[in-house]
Amino acid sequence: MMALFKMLVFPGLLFLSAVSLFAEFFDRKLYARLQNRVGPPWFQPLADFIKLLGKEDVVPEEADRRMFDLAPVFALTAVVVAFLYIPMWGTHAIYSFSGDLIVVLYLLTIPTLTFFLGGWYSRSLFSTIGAVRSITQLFAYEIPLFVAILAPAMLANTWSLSEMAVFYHAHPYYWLINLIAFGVGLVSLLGKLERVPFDIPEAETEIVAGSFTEYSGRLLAYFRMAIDIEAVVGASLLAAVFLPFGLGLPPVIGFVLYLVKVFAIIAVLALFRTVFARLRIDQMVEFCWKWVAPIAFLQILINLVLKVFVIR
Amino acid sequence: MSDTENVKSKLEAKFDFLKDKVLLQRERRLWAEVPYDKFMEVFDHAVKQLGFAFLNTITGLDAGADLEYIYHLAQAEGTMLNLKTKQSKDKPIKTITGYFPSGIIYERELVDLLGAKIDTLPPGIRYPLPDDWPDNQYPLRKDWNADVLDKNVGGKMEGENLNITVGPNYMKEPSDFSIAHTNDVTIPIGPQHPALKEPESFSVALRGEKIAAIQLRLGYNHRGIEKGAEQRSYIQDVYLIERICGICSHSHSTAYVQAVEEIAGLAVPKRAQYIRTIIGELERVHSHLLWLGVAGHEIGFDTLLMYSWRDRESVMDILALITGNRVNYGMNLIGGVRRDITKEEIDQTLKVIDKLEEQTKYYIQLALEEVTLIQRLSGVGTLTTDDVLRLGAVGPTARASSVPRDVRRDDPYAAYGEIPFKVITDNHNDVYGRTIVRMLELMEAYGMIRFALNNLPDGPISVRAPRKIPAGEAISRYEAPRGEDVHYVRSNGTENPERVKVRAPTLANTQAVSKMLEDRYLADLPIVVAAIDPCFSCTDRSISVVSLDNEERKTMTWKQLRDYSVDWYKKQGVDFSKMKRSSF
Amino acid sequence: MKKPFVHPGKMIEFVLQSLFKKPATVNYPFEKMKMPEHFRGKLNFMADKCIGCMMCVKDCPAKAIQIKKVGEKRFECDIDLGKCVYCGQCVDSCPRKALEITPEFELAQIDRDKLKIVFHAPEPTTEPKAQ
Amino acid sequence: MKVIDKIVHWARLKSPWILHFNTGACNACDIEIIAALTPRFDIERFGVQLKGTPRHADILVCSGPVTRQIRDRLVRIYEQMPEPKFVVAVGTCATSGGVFQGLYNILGGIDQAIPVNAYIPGCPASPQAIIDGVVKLLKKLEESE
Repeated sequence: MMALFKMLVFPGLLFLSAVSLFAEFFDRKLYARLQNRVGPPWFQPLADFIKLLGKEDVVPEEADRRMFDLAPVFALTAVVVAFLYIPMWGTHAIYSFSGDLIVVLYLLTIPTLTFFLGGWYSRSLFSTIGAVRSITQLFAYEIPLFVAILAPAMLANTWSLSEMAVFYHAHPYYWLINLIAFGVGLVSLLGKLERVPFDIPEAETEIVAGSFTEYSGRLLAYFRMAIDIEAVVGASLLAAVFLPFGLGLPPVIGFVLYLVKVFAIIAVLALFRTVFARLRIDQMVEFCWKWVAPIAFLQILINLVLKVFVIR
Repeated sequence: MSDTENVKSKLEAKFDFLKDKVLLQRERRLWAEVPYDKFMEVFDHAVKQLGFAFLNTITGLDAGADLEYIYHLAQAEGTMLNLKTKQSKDKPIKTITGYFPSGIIYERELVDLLGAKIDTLPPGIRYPLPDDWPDNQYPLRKDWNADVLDKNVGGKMEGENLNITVGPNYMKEPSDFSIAHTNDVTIPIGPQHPALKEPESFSVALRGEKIAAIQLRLGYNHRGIEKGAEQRSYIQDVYLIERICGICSHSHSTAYVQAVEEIAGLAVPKRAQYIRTIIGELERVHSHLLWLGVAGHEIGFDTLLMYSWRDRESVMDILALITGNRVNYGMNLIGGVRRDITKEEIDQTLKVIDKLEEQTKYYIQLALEEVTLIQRLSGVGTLTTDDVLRLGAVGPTARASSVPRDVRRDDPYAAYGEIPFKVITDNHNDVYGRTIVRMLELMEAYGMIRFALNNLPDGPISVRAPRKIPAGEAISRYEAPRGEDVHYVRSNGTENPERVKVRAPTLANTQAVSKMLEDRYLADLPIVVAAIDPCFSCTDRSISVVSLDNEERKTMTWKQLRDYSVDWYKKQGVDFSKMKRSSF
Repeated sequence: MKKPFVHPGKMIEFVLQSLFKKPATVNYPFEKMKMPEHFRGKLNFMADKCIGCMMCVKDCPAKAIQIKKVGEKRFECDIDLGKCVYCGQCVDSCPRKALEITPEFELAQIDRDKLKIVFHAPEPTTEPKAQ
Repeated sequence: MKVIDKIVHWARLKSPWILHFNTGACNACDIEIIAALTPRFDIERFGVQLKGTPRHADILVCSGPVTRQIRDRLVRIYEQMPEPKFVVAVGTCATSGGVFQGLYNILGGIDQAIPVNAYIPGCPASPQAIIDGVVKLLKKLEESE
């Protein structure tokens, strides 16, 4: 019973949805304020979500009905499941096992794949181009992200997020070593969430709304929710991996600290999307492979050296 | 002897039948009527020997049994030669696209609106009339009546499943999109598309992310203003023509009233001239700030849109304060302006200008330094100086390719002869250069507004204009924010004009778009199109096709057309047979 | 081409300043906005001044104004706000200043017919116009 | 069930996403619509977002008289929008054809092609007037329930 509560209510689905909707509001409000305007009211993401649930679902005739319907549900499921393995406060996630880090990374790749599938099976031109761009972009940011997360895991000598938390709790200040990888993680997360400057797959002025062009109503609501949750889960992952400090605090303060970390990361992402122009797909891929990936490997090198000569 | 007189005497010396027939209307305006059998000779001489290297437009008129054509040619120094000729309605005239590739749209317009027959017009899609326009109906003919049209018929549906088709077969009409290779994906951009604030339709054949071919269908905004202007009085026309375009409304109405004033011989008071100039420059400020924001939006930089439009609001406030409306100011009147500028308004304007100048300096800094901005603008949409001269681009598009074409200096109107300013040029040849040109023009405009406000002459703001304008004709040029705007007006002594012809700057610039997009990415399309600051409501025409790849055209008719166009482009120095298929 | 000096995130400083400033947004429609005094909005017709010369009808570019004679020197005016382009030409054309332009701009309607407004002529019982 | 309906209705009023379509306008109304999105007026305060595709939109904001060439596109875009959907005609041209009435390529106001829920006259309708029109439409919807 408790497990079910944990999974569905707190800190599972319901809590996660609420935080995600608030995170979307936070992001949009901050974006608006950075642009010197007022921005949406606090309930805006919720209103958008409910409104979309209440709207007509239009499925294009040419679309593959089953894949078209399933893609958003897959996306939503994957991100919610991923959340269960991330420790929020303290050192333990709801579930954990010795390889959960890899599973989480894998689950976080699924939304991008569903964007591709959803776009591809819409059989619309803009959706198809958006879908192909999603996948192209995936290859650019995913490897740097994996490598960046590999670095702290190597240091902690484990593939489990919870065990990593234990390690960094035992060795405070070690997380400072991984700051370079944290930067790489932030950039990769921008790509994962398809935000400016990496919002190429849904570049409005080029391909309308990319993969989501044909989605409407309920299915669009699921997709939007999945992206919101992905943002929170991604930020939580970065917070857990790269900012593991203050883990021994009492639950309530620890929880607040966790939220502060997550929203700080979301704020940085919002700042990024305010001050940059969208790159082209070729520029994006070039940037990721020329700069981001080598920097991530540099971090690995540093950690290897430290591990061999200093930490043991 | 002035330059204009020089041209006149040269022309009269060369051709006997033009002896004492070249009319010098005023400084920089020459008119000559040539019988059609001699026309090409005179045209050739004017273009090749006398340096009339820019075709402003071609005006067509219905003259009973004949059609009258007026070719408006311009020299870099500002002199305009208007060559008139007449040809019977059922006899063809020769195309001049060999001299001016950009002339193709003006000729298409003659074909559609007047039923002119043009000898071997290069292939392309129709403009500016709808696809389902009935045959043999030419709206600009005097005996034509709109009653023949079915009130409830719109354009035909082209591409039934706009958003839900894959494959190159979408473009069923107006012309088969057969330039594209069969493996390409053809995507429609427009008429409703987030990158376009106005309806026009691009069909873009994509190979991977690269643009293989592009075709543009305009005319979604074609309303028939030129015909409407003939049916209304001069007073009503001021408001109708103002609404050709909401962004450069003052440009159009000023160009129009200037032409009418020239025919009527009205001496517009100095103060009115200055006020027109001030409004014109304020309009340039609002238009360039608007452009900066739109350009930012096209490359996903919405913050730039938000900030530049926030600052633009202060110009809008000033315009609303002075003219009484935010857009479509209604400031012009035949014979002057409708409202005076008061002392308080001057003070307030000066204050706003100072503030905007600060802000613009920041934007210039930003454009010079922000790395993602430079990445997206630099090297994109390249148009060399030669291309500009060949395709007849105008305004900031031309000036960013080192072509100092600016009517305000070359052919001053209103108070521009008395206000000091620099013509801004840049040698980047790309979208980045166009951004710099516009930003620096903003700085110039602030200076001009300040000068005009501080030196505003006293006196009346208008003279009384008659309702009936005496018979005559005039052509008026105006440097709109987007480039040169040309209005030709002919009057016949009644309350309604005989003919009003408008050549909007975007029409001249659309010619360059296909060229700029050659071998670029799809992602560059929005910004390249935005970079000419398009105003298709001004234009409502359609343009030609430039293709990178024309192998494997199968049908015979197309083969014919192809051979023709290959030859035709060869003459322009483009040889398709030597071009390689671009690969991604 | 010379590569310009680059500065990624040039705008960061500028946008962060905005966080501590009041937004540029006005609180319309909760607070009414004042348009400039001479803003061209809804037309107003003063029936007692009209002489029925029809100059306004003649010059209107949008056929938005109609003047009807309803009695001896009494004129009624129909203005279709859905056709009016708010140019103010009728005001300029009117020799007796019977038309004026007001800064009222909140003219939106759900019902198209409500945009057609009629200015009735003064009742004939009122004392015939002085002068 | 009643409560759910009420919640959905509330959400609908708070989240009107718009699609802007120019049916042959002179651009003046179009730039005023964009101006309504920018900091001075910022209609995101009311939850309005400008969307690029008809599938995402609730309100079709049209500007301009309907030209012959654009008419069928307008109808098709209207049909692509999911229910419930509303149409706002911005500007005098969209209301009646305005200054362009009687030109040969003009069919008249938006209501010549598709049903219109609110009219915002003005040439162009200023951003304030557009906000006023949208608010009036939302009020009307609020009452209709």
